[in-house]
Amino acid sequence: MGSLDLEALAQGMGGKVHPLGIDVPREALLPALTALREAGCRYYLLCTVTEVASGFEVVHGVRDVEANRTVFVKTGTGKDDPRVPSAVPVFAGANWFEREMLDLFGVVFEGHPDPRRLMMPDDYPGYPLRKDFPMATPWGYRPATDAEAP
Amino acid sequence: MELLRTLVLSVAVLGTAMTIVAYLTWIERKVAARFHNRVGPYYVGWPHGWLQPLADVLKLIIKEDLRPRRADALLYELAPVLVVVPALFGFALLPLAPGLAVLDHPYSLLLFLAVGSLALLGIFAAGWGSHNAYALLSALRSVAIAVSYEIPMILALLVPALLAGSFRLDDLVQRQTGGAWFIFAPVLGQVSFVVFLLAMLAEANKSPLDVVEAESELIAGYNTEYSGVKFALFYAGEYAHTLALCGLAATVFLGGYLGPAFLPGPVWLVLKSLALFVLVLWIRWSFLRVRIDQVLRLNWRFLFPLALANLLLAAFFAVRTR
Amino acid sequence: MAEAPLQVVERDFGELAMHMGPQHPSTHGVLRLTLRLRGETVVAADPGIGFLHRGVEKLSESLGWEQLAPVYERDDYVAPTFNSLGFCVAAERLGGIQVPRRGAWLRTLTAELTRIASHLVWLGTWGLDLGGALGGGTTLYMYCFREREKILDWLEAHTGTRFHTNVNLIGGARYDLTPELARSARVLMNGIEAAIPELWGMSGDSSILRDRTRGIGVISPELAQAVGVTGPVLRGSGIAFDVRQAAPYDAYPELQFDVPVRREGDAFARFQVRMEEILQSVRLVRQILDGLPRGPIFTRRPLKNPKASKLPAGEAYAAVESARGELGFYLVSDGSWRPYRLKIHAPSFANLQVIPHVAPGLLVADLVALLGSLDPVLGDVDR
Amino acid sequence: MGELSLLLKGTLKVMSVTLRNFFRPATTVAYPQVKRPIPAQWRGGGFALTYDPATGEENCIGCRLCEYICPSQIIAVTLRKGEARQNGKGATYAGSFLLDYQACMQCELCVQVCPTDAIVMTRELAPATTSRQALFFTMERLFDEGKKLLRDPGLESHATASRLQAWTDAKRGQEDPQ
Repeated sequence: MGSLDLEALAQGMGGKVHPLGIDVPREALLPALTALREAGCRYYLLCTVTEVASGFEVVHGVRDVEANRTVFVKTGTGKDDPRVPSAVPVFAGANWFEREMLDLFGVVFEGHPDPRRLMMPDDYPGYPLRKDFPMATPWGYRPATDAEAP
Repeated sequence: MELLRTLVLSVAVLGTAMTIVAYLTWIERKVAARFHNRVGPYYVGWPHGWLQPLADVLKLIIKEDLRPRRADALLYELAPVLVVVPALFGFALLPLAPGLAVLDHPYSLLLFLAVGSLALLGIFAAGWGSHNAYALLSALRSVAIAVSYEIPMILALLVPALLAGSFRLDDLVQRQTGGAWFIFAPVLGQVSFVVFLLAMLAEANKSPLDVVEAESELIAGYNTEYSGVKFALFYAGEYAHTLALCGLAATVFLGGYLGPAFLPGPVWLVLKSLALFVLVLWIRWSFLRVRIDQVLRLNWRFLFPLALANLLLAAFFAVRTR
Repeated sequence: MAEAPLQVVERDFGELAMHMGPQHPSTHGVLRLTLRLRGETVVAADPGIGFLHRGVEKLSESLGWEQLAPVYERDDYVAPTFNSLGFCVAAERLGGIQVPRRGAWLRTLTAELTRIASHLVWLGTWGLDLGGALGGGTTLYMYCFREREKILDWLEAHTGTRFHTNVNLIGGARYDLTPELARSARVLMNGIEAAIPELWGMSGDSSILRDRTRGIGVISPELAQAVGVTGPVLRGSGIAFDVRQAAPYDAYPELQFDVPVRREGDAFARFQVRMEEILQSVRLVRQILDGLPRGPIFTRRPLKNPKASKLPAGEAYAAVESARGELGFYLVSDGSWRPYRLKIHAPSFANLQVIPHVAPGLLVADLVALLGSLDPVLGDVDR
Repeated sequence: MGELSLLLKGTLKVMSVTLRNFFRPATTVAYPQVKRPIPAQWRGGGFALTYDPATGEENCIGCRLCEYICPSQIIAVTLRKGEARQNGKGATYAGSFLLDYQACMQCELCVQVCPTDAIVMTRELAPATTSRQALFFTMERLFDEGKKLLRDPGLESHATASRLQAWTDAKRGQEDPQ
């Protein structure tokens, strides 16, 4: 990947650097991913979503295999409108990962070629991996917070 | 008087043939187990599971005999019969001793092959009749293979017939007296034996050419919708067909009932056929399956020209010695 | 006989839509392939997954750090040790925990043995796919599982159970190696090394397997990187990336081994890569047995109450090279005794994504061969 | 011709492998008659609550550590105060002890955390049952298993809590662990 300087890339996109990679605003996600791909990060690793106080944080992992360097591109979204541009046009590998995040978190990836649920049946109520998803199960309540742990 | 003799002989031959066919399944399971470092059937019939075939037949008989609702009744019911009868007919033609055969016909070799290919009709009737996509696909495959492998089989058998100068199986065997089995004929014998062996593998659906009943793709092929007695008939038909072909190969290439005197003629024929059957098992349990288009390419681009060339060589050789 | 393929003159009678799975003899688990066929040629294949989704990532948010290792071992149930190892390596990186050398070496020992066992399962079931239950396929399957049984027996003697060994703890290993076990491990490795030529003879040498797998499901290096395939599938397409060399963990920095790579990217290339990996694993196990250092195998406070062991807040990503590829854990911790969020990068999940790109044009029989060469485990895919 | 020779060589190689295996002894075991040996350290069997062989008292002090560590959360223990033990290990006992074996994944973490070697895994195959109820190991049943262990210590899996803790002890450095 040569001496791609994450600092410069993050600044350019109006974001900042964090220990695992760079954090860019929603609009700059696709340009950042394309820039990384041009700089040699052609291997697509994973896409994950973490529910943070301010909303959902979408993370794309890309890697430069020759230079053995992995960069995690983060972007935040609001709690009420979890919309993020889909990375499938840049990396074909993001297809299933984004469908899984849509399925489990309800984050909508705009421009995704096949936005169906991946794991759950199509008529499954709600998004299971959200913190507020009720954990009550027919065979008894399972502890969700510290207070109720055994 | 003549009728009585044929009746008694045919009952005897059919009886022994069916028991041998039943015990073929036992032999196959034992030999396969040996290849897999296993033991095979053991508890049914204590020492080595020798009652296993009886148990299998009983199990299949007590199974419910059903027919899919939208199946074509006539074809569906007729198919097992159409598969078994041609296979059993083969045993009638094989000569058991000099001049002793249930049906001694001047063209018995060609008759054997003609009736043998009738079984194909049964398989296709089963595939079409049982109204099942997988069965249909497998029926189409079986027609393609049987038609294409019939030709090299016949060409391979023409070579011994040419050398012996007759189509009567008994003459072929007489021609091989004194240890001059046709398989030992310089080049012709080995080539035609190998061609016949490969054609037999395809005809009797034995791996590596058993694409007709390929589990990983077509579930159970043409007998997907069959159970109970009808499935047992298919099962027996397949083994009878294989044994008949092994018997034919033994008669034509390994000198049928000829052998040192301490064993009667028919026993030699049975031993040689079983030896060939174990050879088929060895091939069956060693190789992976060949894809359908590769099976057809193997035939049309390799087996068929080879058989033709072999026949030409045999014709040239026969004219020179005559 | 691999001349020009027969030109198939096709009368256009439209396509046949067919489901292959979720119960199908050769889909390696509950995978549903929605196929559109024209005759026997696949026009389009859309894999449907989720039948074995057990919600492990949601479960991880209600179990403590110390309780999670045995749960993850049930993810990839063909090579279980890698899952708990991946989780422990990621948790150790998050918490900055040092693993004692002997503990690290023992963890690598069980990992490499599990890799051999997993590759033997792959070869055996692939034989069944290509050879069918009533043919040579079963023979190959029996030979593979005969060797694998010996490995499982050794694991049973070492850890108490054949399969889900739960050997890995955050910070070390749970069981120590006794001298008799070391001796029997050496005998085991000699057995495996003697069996490999036989297995290769049954499969690689037979021209039937070559004709059925050469040129099938070719994955180009660009497609491999774009889709993010991993492990033997990636190395079969010419990209020499192995987490054990790229981001070494446990004992790998001190061990010598080479990473088999093939250029062709077809099913046969992946077959060769996996077979050589078995030999490399045998070499690794022998080096571990020869140079096993002395000392403790676990240095953190003894395991008591899970609520007592907390990891610092923060994020970390660490991966191990499982038998199927890069098994990565992306941990997010809020400093409590339970993970806040945990994402598992499952190798089979990434490998299955390549099917829609590669399947069109194959015959049904080739699709079975391609699927077997990707070696997916559906528990790993669905988590 | 290269292709043909490869074909022939491959065919003979495959056939030779199966032939060689034809004459090898069977590796299978005739199970009902011949039992497979169970190793010393084994996690496949059932559970038992042990007694102190010297004084014959129950080892379990009802501390509920096994209940907290169990990933499947299938153990339920209540505390009962009793008289002090002769071997000086405190005066508390288990009031009730329930282990739901049907969800147990035999990960052996409960055995590892137990401070008094109370809960151990046994080396005999857990008997199959015809009802789910029989899979709930109650305290009485676990103590009966414990009495069986008193009579035949060999039935106890070698990996007891003290040994597991000894293996994972940080100060461990000696040469040959047993």
